[in-house]
Amino acid sequence: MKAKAFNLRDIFGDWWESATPIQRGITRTVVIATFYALPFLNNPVIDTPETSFKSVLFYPLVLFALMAVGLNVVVGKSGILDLGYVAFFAIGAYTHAVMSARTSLNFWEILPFAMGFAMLAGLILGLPALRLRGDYLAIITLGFGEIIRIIAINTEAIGGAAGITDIPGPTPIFGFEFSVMDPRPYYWLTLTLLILVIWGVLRLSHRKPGRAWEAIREDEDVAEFMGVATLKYKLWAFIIGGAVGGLAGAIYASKIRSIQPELFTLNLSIMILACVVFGGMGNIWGVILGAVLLGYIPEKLRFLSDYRIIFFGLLMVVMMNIRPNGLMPRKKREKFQEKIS
Amino acid sequence: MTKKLLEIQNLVVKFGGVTALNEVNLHVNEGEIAALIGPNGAGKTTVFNIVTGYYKPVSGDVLVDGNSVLGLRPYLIARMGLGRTFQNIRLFGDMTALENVATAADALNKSGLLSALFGLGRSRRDEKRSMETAQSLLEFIGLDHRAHQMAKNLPYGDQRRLEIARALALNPKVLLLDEPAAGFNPQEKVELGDLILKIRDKGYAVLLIEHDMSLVMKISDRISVLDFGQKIAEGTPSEIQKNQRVIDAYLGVAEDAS
Amino acid sequence: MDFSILVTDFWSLTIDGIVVGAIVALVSLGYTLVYGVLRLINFAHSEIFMIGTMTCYLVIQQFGFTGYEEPLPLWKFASLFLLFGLTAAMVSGVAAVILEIVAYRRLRVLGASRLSSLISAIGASFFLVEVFQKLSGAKNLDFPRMISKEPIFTFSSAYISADKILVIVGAGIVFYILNRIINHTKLGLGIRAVSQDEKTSILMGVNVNRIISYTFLLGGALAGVGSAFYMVFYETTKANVGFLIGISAFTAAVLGGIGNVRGALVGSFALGLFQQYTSAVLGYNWKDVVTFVILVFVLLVKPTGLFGESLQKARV
Amino acid sequence: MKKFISLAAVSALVVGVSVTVAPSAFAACTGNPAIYFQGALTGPYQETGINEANGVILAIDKYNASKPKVKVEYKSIDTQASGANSPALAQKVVEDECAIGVVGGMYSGETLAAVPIYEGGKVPVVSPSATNPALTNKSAYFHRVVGSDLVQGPALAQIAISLKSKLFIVDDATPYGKGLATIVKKTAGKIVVGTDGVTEGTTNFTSVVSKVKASKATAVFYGGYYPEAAIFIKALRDNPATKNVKFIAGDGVLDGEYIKLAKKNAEGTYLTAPGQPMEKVAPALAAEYKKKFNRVHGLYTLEAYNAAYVLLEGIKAGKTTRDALNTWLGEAVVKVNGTTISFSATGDPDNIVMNQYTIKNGQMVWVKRLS
Repeated sequence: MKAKAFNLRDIFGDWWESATPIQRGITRTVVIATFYALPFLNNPVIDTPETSFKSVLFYPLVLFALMAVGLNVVVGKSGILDLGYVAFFAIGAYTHAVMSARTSLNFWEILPFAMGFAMLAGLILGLPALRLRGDYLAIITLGFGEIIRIIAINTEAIGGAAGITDIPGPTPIFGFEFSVMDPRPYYWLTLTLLILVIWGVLRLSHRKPGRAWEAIREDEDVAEFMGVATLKYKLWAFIIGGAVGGLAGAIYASKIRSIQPELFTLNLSIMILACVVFGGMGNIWGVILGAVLLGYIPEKLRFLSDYRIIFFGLLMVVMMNIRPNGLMPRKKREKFQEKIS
Repeated sequence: MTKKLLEIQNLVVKFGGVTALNEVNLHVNEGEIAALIGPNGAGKTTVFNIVTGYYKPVSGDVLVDGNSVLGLRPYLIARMGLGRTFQNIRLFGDMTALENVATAADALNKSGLLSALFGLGRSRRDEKRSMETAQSLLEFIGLDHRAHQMAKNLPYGDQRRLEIARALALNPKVLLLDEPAAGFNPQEKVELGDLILKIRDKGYAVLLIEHDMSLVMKISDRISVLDFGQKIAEGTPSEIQKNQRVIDAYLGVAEDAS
Repeated sequence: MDFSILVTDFWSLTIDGIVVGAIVALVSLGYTLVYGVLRLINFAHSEIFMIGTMTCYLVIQQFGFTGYEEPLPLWKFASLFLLFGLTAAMVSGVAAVILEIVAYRRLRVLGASRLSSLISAIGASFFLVEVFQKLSGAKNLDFPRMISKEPIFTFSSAYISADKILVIVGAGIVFYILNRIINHTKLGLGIRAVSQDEKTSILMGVNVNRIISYTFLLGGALAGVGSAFYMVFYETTKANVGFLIGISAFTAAVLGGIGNVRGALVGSFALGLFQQYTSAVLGYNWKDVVTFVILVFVLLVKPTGLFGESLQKARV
Repeated sequence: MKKFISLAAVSALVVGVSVTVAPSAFAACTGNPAIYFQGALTGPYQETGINEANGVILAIDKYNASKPKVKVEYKSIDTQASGANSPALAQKVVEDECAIGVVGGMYSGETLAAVPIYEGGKVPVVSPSATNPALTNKSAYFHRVVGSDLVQGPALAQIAISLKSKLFIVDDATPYGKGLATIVKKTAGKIVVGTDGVTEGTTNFTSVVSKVKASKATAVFYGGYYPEAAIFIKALRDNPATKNVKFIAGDGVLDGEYIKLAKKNAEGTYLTAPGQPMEKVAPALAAEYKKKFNRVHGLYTLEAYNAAYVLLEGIKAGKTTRDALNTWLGEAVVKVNGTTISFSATGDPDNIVMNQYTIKNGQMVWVKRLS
C-alpha cells in the first residue's frame, strides 16, 4: 500500500468510518455543544475588536452559514449560478415584518409563511428562468434580486424606502426570551435551525435527489438522457434554497426590528455566493467554513477601518489562487477494493 | 411477426437549411442487435439525438414500442425505454461509478423529494432497489471492484463500459450505443463484442453505431447504412458486404477510420 | 403612466439613448470578448472602466486644467481628448491584462471551475474599488467642462450638442476599427479561433495565453475609450462608478448573446434606447424591472440571446 | 491508535471549551463614563460624519477641561452610515457598561436599524441629524435636537408654493430622500406636475431631464444627497428647456461638496436644513473648532456639539447611569449656543428650528429662519 500523505481530513474520515455509534454520538454531541457554547467564550484571540462578538456570532456568522447552506443546494449541488439569492432573504424578512404588523400571528407561526412565500417566489422565477443555462441564468437571477428591492422601495404599503420599523421579536419559547439586547438566543435559534437544515440537506444528498442534482451539475444533457427530470430537480433546488433564504430573512428581521430595502442589495448575494465558493462548493462543511470566515474576517479587520475591504478583497484573490476549489473542496472519499479474480 | 421496439418513420431533420436526415426509415426488432453505419457526418448521431428527444425533426415520427415519443422531453423518453451512450464519454465525473449507475436507476422510481426528506418507507425501498440494481449491473460489466471510485478516475475502457451499465440501469427496451469501441485495442474490442452479445442475450435490443467494421459484421443481426442523411442500404452483414452501393459510397472511404 | 412623452420627446429620448448605448457598448464589448475566449464573466471589468475614468481625471489634473466656465477651442479640446482618451485606453488595457494574470491565469491553468474565477474577480473588484475609494477620499471627482454643451442645432425635440456628436461619431469610429481588427488581422483571427474552439486552436499552433492577454488588452482598451467618452458626457466619476454601468453592459451583452461582438453592439443600443423610453414613461426606477422582464422573455424565446450561436446545441 | 485519536480529540475539545468559558455578564465599568458617537468616519459620507464627531469631541474636551467631578470619555463606532453595519456596532455600545449615552446616528437609515438595540440596552440616544419621521415615537430612549422631515418637508413645499412654481419631484430611493420627497409631494399638493425616482449613485439623469422638460415644470425638488444633486443640477442647466428651473433641496444637499461639484450651477439653489449656521449662531465656537481641528465646521457640527452638551449637562447634574440620564433628558431644559433644548414625550425637540439657505458666489449662505 502506498504511504498516505498526512491529511487531517483522511485521518478523521478513516476514524469516523471505523468509529462505533457511541463514539460517533459522543463526537457529535461535543462538537454541537461547543457551537452552542460559543457565546460564552470570552477569548481575546477570537473576539472581534470593534463589534460585539456575541452579536457577530448571530449576524453575520451563523446567518451567513444558514444562507450559504441554502445557496449551496442551488450553486454547489446543482450547479445553478444564482446571483439573486438576496431576494429570498428579503422576501422572508418582509413577510415577517408585514405579517406581524397586519395579522395576530407570532414569529413562530409566521416562519412557515416566510419560507412558503420565498418558495413561491422561487417557483415563479424558476419556472421560466431554469430553462436557461449558465450565465444567462445568472443575469436573470441577478435581475430578480434587484427587482425585489426596487419593488420594495416603490411600494408604500410595505413602507417604501424607509422600510418597516417596530417589528416584533419572537415570542418566548422553551424559556428563552428574545430581547433585542441579547443576541445569544437568536444565535442559538439560528444554530438549531442550521443543524436541522444541514440534516435535511445531507439526507437529500445521500439519496435520489442528491444524485439527481449532482448529475445535473456534472452534465445536464446527459442527466436528462438518463431519465432525470432535470427541470423538476432544478426547481426543487431553487425552492429549497429559497426556503432557507426566506427562513434566514425572517429571523434577521425579527432580530434587527427594522428593515429597509437598502439592506438587501446585490452585495449580499455576492457575499453569500463567495462564502459558498470560498469554502468549497458542494461540500456543506466547506461552505459553512467559508461563511464563518467571510463573515468573521471583515469584523476582525474592523480596526483597519478603511483598509479592511482592501485586505478582504486581496485575501479573496489570493485564497482562490492558492485553493481554486475552496478551502474544503467537495471530495468523495474513494474506496479501493482489490479485485478478487 | 417480430415486435418492432424502436421505429423511425420518414424522418426529416434540417439544421439551418441543411438537410441532416432525409426521409430515413429505421427500426430495431425485439432481441436483435441492429447496427447503423456510415461515413463521418452521415447523420448517425443525429438519429440518436432525435430518438432520445434532444432535437425535433421537421417531419416523420419516432415510435418506442408502438408509441410515438415525438415532442416528449428526453427524460420521459429515457424512462419509456431508451438508454444511450455517447461518442465522447460523458460520465458524471465527480460521482462514483455506483452513483453514476444508481442515478439512472432512480429514474424508474416513483418516490420523490419529499418522501426522501422525511424518510418514508417507499423512498427507502426505492433507495434499496436503485442501489441493488446499480450493484448488480456493475457486477454484470465486471466493474464491481471499482464501485466506489470516482468515474473520472477510472481507466478509459472502464469508463466506456460504465456508460453502458448506466444506460442499462434504465432497463431500456432498446440500448443505443454510440461508437462504444472507439479508442479500444483489438483485444478490448473482442471483449466488448462479447459484452454486447451478453446484453442481447439478457433480452435487450441494441442499436449500435460503430466504425469498426469487423466488430459490426461479427455481432450485428441487421445493418443499416446512412450516407449524406439518406439510408442507402439495409440488410444482414453478408448482404451489406456485398452491396455495391455501400462499397462505393462508404467502405472504401471509411476503412481508415477503424 | 404617460405615453405622450414618447411622442413629444421622442427624438430627445432617442438621441440620449443612442449616446448612453454607445458608452455602454464600449464596456459591453469587453465582457463579450473575454467571454468569447474564456467562457467566463469578467466580473472586475467594471473596475477596468473605473480605472479608465480615473486616468482621464488624473491626466486632466496634470494639466492643472479647470476649464469649466468656458469650453476650449476645438483644436485644443481635440488634442487633449486624444491625449487622455488614449492614455485611458492604454492604462485600462494594461490593467485588464494585469487583472487577467493576477486573478485568472493560475486558475485557468489549474482548470478550476469558472465560479472560482468569478470569486477571484469579485475579490479583485472589491480591492480595486476600495483602493480608489481610499485614494479619492470616497468623493465624487469632478471633471472640467471641455466641450460646449450648448445645442448646435435642434432636431425635432432633441438638442444636438457637440459632446453628443462626439460620443456617437467617436464610438462609431472605434467600432469600425474593432471590426477591422477582428475580421482582418491575425490577432482577430486568433481571437475568433480561440472563441470557436480552444483545444483545436492549441493544436493549430495558436498561442492561447497570448491571445487571451490580447483579448483582455483589447477589451480593457475599449472600456478605456468608453470611459473617456463617459467623462466628457457626464463630467464626473467616483470609485464605484463601474457598478451601475457594469450591470447595464453585462445585461446588454447577454441580451445580444454573450460572446458575440455584433450581439453586444445591438444589445447595448437596444438597452440604451429601451431604458430611456421606459424610464421616461414609467420612471427611472422601474426601467430595471422592465428591462429584466423583457430579458426573460427574449431569452425564453431565444435562449442564447439575440445573436448568440446555439453553443449548447452544438455540443452533443 | 484510532481510539486514542478520538479520545484525544474529544478531550482537547472539552478542555478548550472549559478553559475559555467566562462569565457572561458584562464587565462592570471601572473607568469614566463614555459618550459614543455613531456615524460615518470612513466611506462616502465621512465628511459629514467627521464634522459631527469633531463637534462631540469638542464638547467633551471643553467639559473635561472645566474640572468636573466625573470626567467623560469619547468613543465612537464607525457605521459608514449603513444600516447593515449599525446593529452589531450598537450591540457593542450596549455591552460597554461605561457607555451611558450616544450622539447619533448621523443618517436616518443607520439610526432606524440601531435604535431598537439602544432601547433594549436602555442607552439614551440624542441624534444631531437623523430626520426621518419614522424615528419619532419609536423609543423612549431616542431623542433628536433637530426637527423631523415632517417640518422640513412642508417648509420645502412652502418655498415651492411661494415661488408660484409648477413642481417636479425627484428622489433617490433612500429612506431619507424618498421619505422627504413623499412629504413634500403631499404638502405641495396641486402644484406637483410630475415625479420620478432615481438610484443613489446614478450619473445618468438624461431621461429625468426629458421628463422635467415634458412636464413644463418651473421648479424641481430633489430628495437625496449632494453627489447626485450636483450631477442632476448640471444636467438640468445644460438643457436649454430646463435651464432656468428653480432647484429646491433639503439638508442632504447642503454641503460644501455640492458647491465644489456643481460649481456655478449651484448658485441660487433653494435649500433648507434644521441645522443652524454655526458661524452666525456661535461664531466663537466655530473659531475654536477651526483652531482645534484645522478645518472649517460643517452643517450639523453645531447640532452634534449641542447634543453632546445636553448629555454632558446631565452627567454634570450627577446622572451617571443610563436610566438616570435618560429620565433627566425627558425633563431637562438646556440652554446652549443661543438655543433652548428640551424634548417632547416623543423625543423630538420642543423648539424646532428650520432654516433656509442658498448658494451665493460659491458660498453657503443662510437666508432666514423659517420657524
